[in-house]
This record gives sequence, structure tokens and C-alpha cells, in this order.
Amino acid sequence: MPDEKLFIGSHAPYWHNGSSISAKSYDTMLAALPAVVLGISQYGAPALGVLALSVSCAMIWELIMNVAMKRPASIGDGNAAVIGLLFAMLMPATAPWWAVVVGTFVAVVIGKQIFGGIGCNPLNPALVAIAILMLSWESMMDFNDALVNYDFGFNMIYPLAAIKSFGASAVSDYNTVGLLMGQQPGGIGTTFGLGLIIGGLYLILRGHIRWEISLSFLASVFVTALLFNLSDPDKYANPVFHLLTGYTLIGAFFLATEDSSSPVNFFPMLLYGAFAGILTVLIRNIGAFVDGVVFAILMMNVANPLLDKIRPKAMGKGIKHA
Amino acid sequence: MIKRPFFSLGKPKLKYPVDDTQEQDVIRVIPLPDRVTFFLEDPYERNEGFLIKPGDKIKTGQKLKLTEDDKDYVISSVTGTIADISQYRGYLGKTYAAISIDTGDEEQWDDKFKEGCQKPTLENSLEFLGCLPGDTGFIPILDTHPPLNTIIINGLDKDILVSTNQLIVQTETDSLKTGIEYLREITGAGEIMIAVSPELASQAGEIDVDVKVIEPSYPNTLPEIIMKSILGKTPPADETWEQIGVGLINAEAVVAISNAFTKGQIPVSKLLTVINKDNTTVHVRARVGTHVKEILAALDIETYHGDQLVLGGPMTGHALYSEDLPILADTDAIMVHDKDNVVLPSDCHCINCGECVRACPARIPVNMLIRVLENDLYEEAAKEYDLLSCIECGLCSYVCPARIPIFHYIMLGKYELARIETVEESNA
Amino acid sequence: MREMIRLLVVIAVFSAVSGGLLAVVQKGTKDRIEYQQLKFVKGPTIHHILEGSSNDPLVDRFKLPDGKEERNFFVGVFDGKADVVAFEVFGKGFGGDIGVMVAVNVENDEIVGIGVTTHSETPGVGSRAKTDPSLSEQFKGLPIKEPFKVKADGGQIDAISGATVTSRGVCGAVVGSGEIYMRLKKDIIEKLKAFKA
Amino acid sequence: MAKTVVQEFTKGLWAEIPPFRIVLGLCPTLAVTKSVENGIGMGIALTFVLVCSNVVISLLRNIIPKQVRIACFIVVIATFVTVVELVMQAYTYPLFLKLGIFIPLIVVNCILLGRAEAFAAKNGVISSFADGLGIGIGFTLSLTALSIIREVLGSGTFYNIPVFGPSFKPFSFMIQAPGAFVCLGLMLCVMNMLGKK
Amino acid sequence: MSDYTLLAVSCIFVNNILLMQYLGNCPFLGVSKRMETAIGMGMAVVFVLVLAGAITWITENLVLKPFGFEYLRTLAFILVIAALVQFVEMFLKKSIPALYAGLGIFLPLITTNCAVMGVCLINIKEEYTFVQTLVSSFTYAIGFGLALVLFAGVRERILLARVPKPLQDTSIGLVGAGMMSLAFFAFKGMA
Repeated sequence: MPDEKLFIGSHAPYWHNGSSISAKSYDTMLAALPAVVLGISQYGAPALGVLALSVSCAMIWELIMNVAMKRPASIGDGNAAVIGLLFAMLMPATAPWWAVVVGTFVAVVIGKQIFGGIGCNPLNPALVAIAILMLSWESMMDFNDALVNYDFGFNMIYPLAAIKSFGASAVSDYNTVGLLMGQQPGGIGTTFGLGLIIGGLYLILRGHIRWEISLSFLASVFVTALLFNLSDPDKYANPVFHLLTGYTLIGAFFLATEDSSSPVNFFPMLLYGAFAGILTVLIRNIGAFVDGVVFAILMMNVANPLLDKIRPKAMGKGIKHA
Repeated sequence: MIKRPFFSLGKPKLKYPVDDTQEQDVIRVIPLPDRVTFFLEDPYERNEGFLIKPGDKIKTGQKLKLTEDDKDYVISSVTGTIADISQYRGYLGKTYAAISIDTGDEEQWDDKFKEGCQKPTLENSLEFLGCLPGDTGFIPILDTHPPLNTIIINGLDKDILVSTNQLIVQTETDSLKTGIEYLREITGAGEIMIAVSPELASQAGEIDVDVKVIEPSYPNTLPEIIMKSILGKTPPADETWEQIGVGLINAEAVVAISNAFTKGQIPVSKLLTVINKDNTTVHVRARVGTHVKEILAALDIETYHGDQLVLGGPMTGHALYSEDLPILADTDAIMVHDKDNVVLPSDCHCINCGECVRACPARIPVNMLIRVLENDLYEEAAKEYDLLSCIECGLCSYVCPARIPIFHYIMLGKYELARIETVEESNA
Repeated sequence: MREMIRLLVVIAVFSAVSGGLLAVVQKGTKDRIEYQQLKFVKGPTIHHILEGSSNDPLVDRFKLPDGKEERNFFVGVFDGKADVVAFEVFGKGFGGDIGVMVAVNVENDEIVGIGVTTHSETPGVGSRAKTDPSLSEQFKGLPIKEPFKVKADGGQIDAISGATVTSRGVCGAVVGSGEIYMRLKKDIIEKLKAFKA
Repeated sequence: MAKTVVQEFTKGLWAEIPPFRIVLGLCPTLAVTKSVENGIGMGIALTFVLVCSNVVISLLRNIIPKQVRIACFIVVIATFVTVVELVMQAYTYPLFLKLGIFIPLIVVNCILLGRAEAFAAKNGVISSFADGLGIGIGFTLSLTALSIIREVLGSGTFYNIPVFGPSFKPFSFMIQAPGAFVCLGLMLCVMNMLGKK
Repeated sequence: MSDYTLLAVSCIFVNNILLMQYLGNCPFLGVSKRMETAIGMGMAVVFVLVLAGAITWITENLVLKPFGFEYLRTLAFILVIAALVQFVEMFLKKSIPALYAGLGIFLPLITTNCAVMGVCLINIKEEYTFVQTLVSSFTYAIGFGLALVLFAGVRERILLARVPKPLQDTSIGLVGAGMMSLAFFAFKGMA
């Protein structure tokens, strides 16, 4: 059948809903924008510097790894930029340039690319980088030390450090609305609670993140903190305080929900969020670290493949098709 | 193409776009084609020793068989001369004998059926109605022991934008009625039901059977889901629907049964929905075996190099590489897809976003399945990740942000698995 | 069965030979190991409290039986006179035993210095007993017979803030050392004579 | 003969260098490479045991009954491990303390039993000696290389001597447990890349 | 009781034998490629380690210490453990074949598993009482099994991922183990 005109013979389906990884990445960045903008307005040029360096470094590392591994360039999907952005959001504004370079290297190369790139990373890359930095340069990652030269007219003691050293009485130095509006020291993009919630809701409504994880994480932080608070109100802070301080909100909406390292089935998602929440409060209240979100989520990332084995039975398992 | 809505929480909702029904009712009849082609499954890849050979005169309605022992046959839809019998390798590497017939001037009907089969009986049906327009799945329904308890008539269409069966329910209610009577006589089935969309529920109510209303949004209209939502069960492992006593038949085939026994002629025309590039649809009636080119020419649809030509709907159809391929007895639709809208698959790794898992009506862990399939672990895919539960709806590929051709991998997996099994059986 | 016995015999011979060999090596290295252990575990404390001594207290050591136990005494030579001995005693701390090295001048029964050797106290709180000299400095020059107590218990020693239990343990250990010292004083003086030359 | 002995020796340095080419003995590799000193110490200790046990097993290979060979190998290895343990306690006590239980754990190191089973039990004394020495030195080299990376980056020192200025903030992740795993994994990757050529 | 709880938390999580104490890494990387083998090995280790912990404690405190034979500890322990594994294998084969079918292939590997020997030595070094020894042996083994099973899950995914060629297999396995060890820092300071 000689015919000049040939048709594309791809496989069904022939339609696609138009979603793409890059759209997802850019939406995530858009959702992070309110928190980031507040961070920049508070901390000024240094914060902007950290953000810009982090995003660009992350993309450069990605490109270098693409070349080294002889794979097509993948910076277009925006995933590296998201990792860079999230990493910067978690950092204090005073972070030195070399820490950002090393951190993005760890995130993109060690955390993601050597496992095979997007979708292959067993742990959240940005959190891997933050955790490693926390272990290596403790004082740099300590917000009280790092932000010692800033004074914005509100209590400049990192809230979680305050309750760790002074117990629940320190809670009264902060007001809830203030915490929600970003009146607390912390990472560049982690303090503006309201912005993070808006961003998170946007992502949930757009279907880019799985609401089950965020919800169960927040709920379990609340419940666990409440139990601690009831057991000893002088020692352990109230649950709302735990929800609005530290990395809790960014963790719930941007970190725990990272695709590759979180479960996709319904019950595992709830369990994952719940355990991460419990662990977060445990670390904060009795563990060694000031903020537990980073390691709690990493720990659950590790448990993710096992959790995700809990899944509904497939329909008519074993139907033979003619 | 239905885009993802701006806010999308949960499963994709693929409502069937409702067209202007008035225009839909006009069925355009495609003129008798110059040449038709039929495919007969031929696993042996033989080339000679056939009962038929080029140059043979064929009448309309004549039964064509490759050898005396073969069970498979086709019914010629035209009168003419066999021009060519050649090999054709179709979907998933299946081999067929392609029989091309040049249409003669005058139509003559083969009267074997008329003579031999006045009565609708099981034997007659097995002998002549194996490839009715509308459904090739008729034989399994007939050929069961004991006879089926339940037969469901599918008044819905499998795929989005396709409305062939719906049109049949709408316009040929009477034939449907008689068809059901015949069907009851032939199969002795205890219960016959019809599944229709809500718009046609009242019309179907005139038929003297149980009417089941199915929300016509994809994938509710896939045969497996229809059966499941009507009967509330799925067959246990390693059994087919027929084995648990249930059969499904398209409404068009039921009408064809009715026409066959009332007119004494096996129907040879097929009703089709043609989906144009702008997603407008036209209904046409064409002889089975007509080449797609002639149908498109009759409708003034222009195609260009690089477009996509699909037999079937956008979710489950099969792409053709050439216009010179025929429509088959079970082709419900032809879709012409503009080259600008063609979805190009990517080589991205699964990003584990979970869209596919949420979309999957069969609750398959697609995120893991695609990983094992990419690594060619077909047996593990079947054993641990429910490869064989897939009902082939294509939603996973449809929603995948990484644009992985998941459905393609799944079909490849099933194919490879079947191949491994045959190899093992022949070795055993 | 015979085969089984043969195998067992082979293993037994192997084990015996190896045991014998090891016994020889152990015997050859025993003293050296003891010295090394003392040097690296107690050494720093001993050197610290016997600062300025002209000898190596780890080499100049002797053993005395005390009831069922055997105690190590380390000799410090000051100004050519071997009149200081240091020995280890244990007190009850917060997390277990606290080892305290006490050095005593046999001439006037005064404490030359004390130092904490081993402990399992809370890091940053009780552990300061070892690193913070403020507690051990208080004992310097006091007569060993005194019943030391922390001020909270009506005694004369300032406890380390927040680590009363630990401080109490140290005091208890020093009091205990006084008892041991008085008990063995005669023998100690006898032994010290050997180092005078 | 001479040539093969050399070959037996050199294969341990590159072609079969543990733990990169034959992935055995990971635990000490990970645990003791925090500093170059520890790495070299561990390497030497293991080399000694490996050479001695290889020689002895090779000598006795015709006496040892097949059924209990593993037990006999273990006894031989354990003997030399204990010798090393005692000697290290006597002469390099601080190192012994740092290496901790990893010295006695040489006895369960898969490399030793592996070489005994795969090589010494089948070959002559000289080749076994060469094999043991080669593998041992190879292991020492690997540990040294790994520990150089970890110590230089993780503590900013080389053999306890600072190599960067005081402004250097050590990347202490490298000397912690996760760093050990990641570092060894990446080194293995580098070795694989080199080996491909 | 809370002492034992703390000891258990410490042994399972805080001082996890595989990830924090670097013991037992050869089987860790060896059997973690498949979930079933990981579970089998984990159970075998729990089984043997409790017995080994008890028997080495008895050896140390009733034989070696009273006679001043502490220097023979290494030799004695390894022989005792090897013999124990042999007996367990024989016993299981005869008495509980079902269990033997599950654990059998892992038992010979355990003799050279430094986690077993290591835990026994730690028990002696920490001067645990007999009950503490049992608790610590059991919980260390549980920690081993937990880490092994979690890691097997991670590893199954890594095996399916597009890891660059030079990093495949053990290399990426080690990096993955490093990541897991990092995650286990979550429990730091809890006991």
C-alpha cells in the first residue's frame, strides 16, 4: 500500500488532560510565593540572595548531573528549581553562600540525581540537604544564632528553641495572630503561616498535592501536642503553638507531600501523615532537635515504600482477558 | 481534548460531551466502496491451501473461511471478486490473513443463510452470526454450557464522544425489542437487562426488559464497569464473565440479530461515529470492510501527514498508520486527531504523584506497576502489582503529568506475559 | 560415632593450642596492659592532682590488700620526698558510681587534691564535676578526716549548681577515702619508704 | 612460581581490593574510618590477622578435617585476633579504645573467613602469605583512602593535624554515621567508573 | 520497667545496630534486595541473637570472669555462637520444620554476622544484668529487623529506578543506607 501520507501510530489513549510536570512545579512555586515574598520583605537583600543563589545553584547542579550522566537536560521540568526554592525557604536569611552551594549540591545530586533523577529519590531532597546541614553546622542552622543581628520589633527568640529551654511559659511571649502573620524568627519562607496555608490550599485545590497527607499531618501534630500539653501544661506548649511555629506548616503542605517520597494510597497517606506528626512533636518535646519536622518527615519517607504496600485489593484480581 | 479543570480534587470526570442530537440523528450512508478488506485471524501464518483464492467470485453475505477446520469466518459485505489474500500483522503482533475484495457492479445476496436459517436457533447463530456488525463477542455468549443466567445489552458506548450504540437505542427501539426476543430464544438466558444512559431511560423502558441506568461518564461505560455496577460483582481470579454466567452484548448486535432473522439477510453495514478534528461527530453507515479513506472522503474530512487516525474512541482506540485500512465489524468509531493535538509520550521516570492510582477504576497500584513494567518484570507485575486486573481504560496515561505511555506499557506487559505463558506451555 | 569423636578431638586440640598460646601472650603483656589502662584512664587525673611531682606516679605505684579488694596507690614525690599517695574511691552519683582520685600527704594527713576519674552523670550537668574545677578545688588542703558534706546537707562544700546529687557523691567518696586511708595508713607509710631512696 | 606469588600479592591491591571489588568487611570500613589514624590502625590489625591466619591455615590445610574446617578456621582466626587485641592494649591503648569492639569483631569479618575458605585452604604457604598480605594491604589502603576523605572534610584535619585554616567549618556530616554510608557508596561508584576502563 | 522501655527504645531506634553502630552491614546489603528475604533474615537474627545474648552472658559471668579468662572472650564467644547456630539449625530441622523452612538458609550466614557477636560484646561492655542482656539482645535484633525491612522497601524501589550504571547495586545501596541512617537521627536524644 504505497502511500505518502503516514499517520502517527502511538498507543491509546489519544487524549491527555494537559497536566505536566513543569506546570506542577511552577504551580508549587506560585503557591510558595506569598511566604517567600514576606520572607524577602522581612529579611531584605540577604534573603533574596539566598533564594536566588539556591534556585540557580540547584538548576546548575541538575544540569551538570544531566551532562555527567549523559541524559537529556531536565531542568525544564522545574523540579530542580522547586527543590532549590524549598531548600532556600528553610534556610535562615543569613546563610553563607557556600552553605547554599553545598546544600543544593546535596539536595540535587545526593538527594535526587544519583538515585536516577526525578521520581527516583527515596527521601525528600530538600530535607536531606537541610538535615545534613543541621548535623554539620549546627550554629549556622540555629535561628537564634543566625538571626542575632535582626530586630523587627517582635520577640526575636526562635519559638521552638524558647519552649525547649524555658518550657511552656515561653508561649505567652508570642501571640497567635502574630505567628500566623509571620511575626516570628525562622527560615526565609517558613514564618508566614497564613501565606503557607493559602499556598497549601491552592495546591490542594489544584490537585497537585494530596490533601490526605497535609491534613493528617496537621491533625496528628495537633492531637499529639494536645496530649503532651494535657499531661504537663507547664512543660509542653499548647497544640496551636506547635502548629504555627517552626517548619510545621511548610512541612505539611510543601515537604511531606513531595511526590516521590510519599505514599499514594489512601490509608498509607493517612498513616504517613499521622506518624510524621507524632514524631514531629515527640522530637520537639523529648528529642534532641529543636524542630522535629525535618527528621520526622525523613523518617516517614524511609517508611513510605513499606506503608504503601497497604492498598485496596484490585478489582476482579486475575480476570483473564481474551 | 478535555483539559484538566483548573481546580481538580480527586478523580478526573470525563463527562460525555453532549452534542446537538438533531444533527446526530442524521445517518449518512457511505456509498458502496470499490474495495473492501477483511481480516481473519490466522495464527499459523500460512499463505496457501486456503478454501478461497484470488479471482473467486463472492456474493454479499457469503461466509468466508480460510480452511474447513477453521472456526473463524467473516461474512462478505459486498459482491465482487477476491483481489488479494495477504498477511497482515495487526495490534500486538497478531497475524491475520487480509482478504481484499473488489466490488462488482451488481449486488447479489448469498442465500445460504436465508435457506438454512429460518428459525433463530443456537446452531444457526453459531454457524452464521459469528461476526455481526457491532460485536464480535457474540460467540462466547452462545457457546457456553450451561447457558448464561444473565445477558446484559449494552446500550452505551465504550468511549468518549462515541454514540453508536446510544443512537441504536434511540432510533431502533423496535428492532431491539424483536432482537431481544430472538436472543432469548437462541440462548435460553434467564434474565436479560439493558444498560442505557439516563437520557434514554424512558425510551428503553418501552422494551420489555429490566432497564439499568448508567451515568455516561468515562470510565463508567466500560464493559467491566457496567457489569460490575449492575451486578455488583466481578468474576473471581482466572474466570471470565461467561464462566460466572453473565454475558454482555452491544445493542447494535442485538438489532443485527433481529434484522438477520426478519429479513433473512445477515446485516453487512456498520453504524459508526466519526469524530472530526474539532471533536464534532457525524454518524455514518458503511459496509464492514470499507476503507477508512473512503469514509473520510465521503465526509470531506481532510487528513495530513502526521495526523492521527484512530479506530475507536480517544481513550481506547487503535491508531492506524494508513488510511487504506478497513473498518471492522466491531469498529464503533473513527477518530481523526489533528497533529497539533497529538500527545507525545515522554521517557520520564514515574514521579509518583499518584494521579493514576486515584484515576484507576480497577484500583491497581499503577505507580508501582509502571516501575516493574519499565524493568521488564512482567511476571512480577502480574503477581504482585495486579497487571491482569487492568480493564484497559487508559485513564492512567490520560492523567499522567509525566506523560508516560503507561497504557502502552500495560498492554505490552500483558502481551509479553501471554507470550511467556505460551512458551512455557510449549516447553512443558 | 568414631568420626564424630575424631572431629571433636581435632577441635579440642585446636582450642587447647590456641588457649595455651593466648595464655602465653597474655602473660607477656599483662603488666604492660595494666600500665596502659592506668595511664589512659586514670593517668590524666593523677597527673593533674599530683602536678609538680618529680616522678611518674604511674610507674611508682604499689598495691595493698584492703579486705577482699586490692587497691592501687600512686606515689607522688615532691621536693625529693615521697610523701603523697593517690588512690581511687567510689561514691554514689546520679547515674551510677563516680570514681574519685584522692591524693593525700602522709606527713600531715591533708588532701593534696582530688579529681573525678569516671562517671556516668548527665552530660552538661553532673558531668561538670569532672570538667569544672570549682568543686574539687574546695578540697585542697583540708584534713582528710573531716566529714565532708555539701552545704545543702549542712556541710562546708559548695555544690555545683544543679548537680547536688553528684556533688554529694563526690563528698561521700572523699569521706570514704579518709576511712580507707586511716585504715591502711600504716602499710602505706611502710610501702612509701621503698620510694624514698 | 615467583610470578604467581607476585600476582597473588598484587591482585589484592587493585583487582580484588576489598571492600570495593569484593564487597566484604563493610562494618569496620564504615565504623573506623572517622580518622586516618583509626583507619590505618584497623587496616594493620586486620592485615596481621589475615596474614597469620592464612599462613597457619595453609600449613594445616591437610590436617584439618573437611567437616569441621570452618570451626577450625574460626579458632585460628580468633586466636590471632586475641593476640592483636592484647598487643594493641599493651602498646597502642588509645587506638584500642577508639576502635573499641571492632578489634574483637575482626573475628567475624567476612574477608578473613572468605580468604581462608577460598584461598588458604587450597593453596601453599607462600601464595597464601602473599594473598593475605595483598588483600590486607589493599584493605588498609581502602580504609586509608576513605578515612582521608572523611577526616579531611569532616574534621578539617589530616592525621589530627589541621589542614585548612581556622576559618574552615568542618563538614561534620562526613564523620557521622550517614556520612560514612554515603561516602563509601560514592567511593564504590568511583571505583566502578575506574574499573570500567 | 521504664528503665527497660528506655533501653528498648535506645536499642531499637536511637542506637540502631545497623545504622548507628555500623554492625551487620554485610547481610544488611546482601539480603535487602527482596522483602521476603529481609523478613526471613530479620526473624532469624531475632531468634539467634536472644539465645546468643543469653549464652554469652552466662559464659562471661560464670566461666570467664571467675577464672580470670577475660582475654579468651573473643575466642570463647565465637565458638559458643557458632555452636549455638549449629544446634539451633539441627533442632529446628528436626522439631520445627516449618520454621526451619523459613529461617534455614539464613542461619549459616548468622555466624559471621557481626551484629550477633557485636551485641554480645556490647552487653558485656555495658555490664548489663542478665535481664538487661535479654532485653537488649531482643531489642537490638528487633532494631536490626526493622531497619532491614524498611531498607528492603526502599531498596525495592531503588532497584526499579534509573540509577546510573556505576552506582548500581551495592553503591547506591550504601547511599540509600546513609539516607536511612540520616532519617534515624529523628530518634536522637529520645533515650
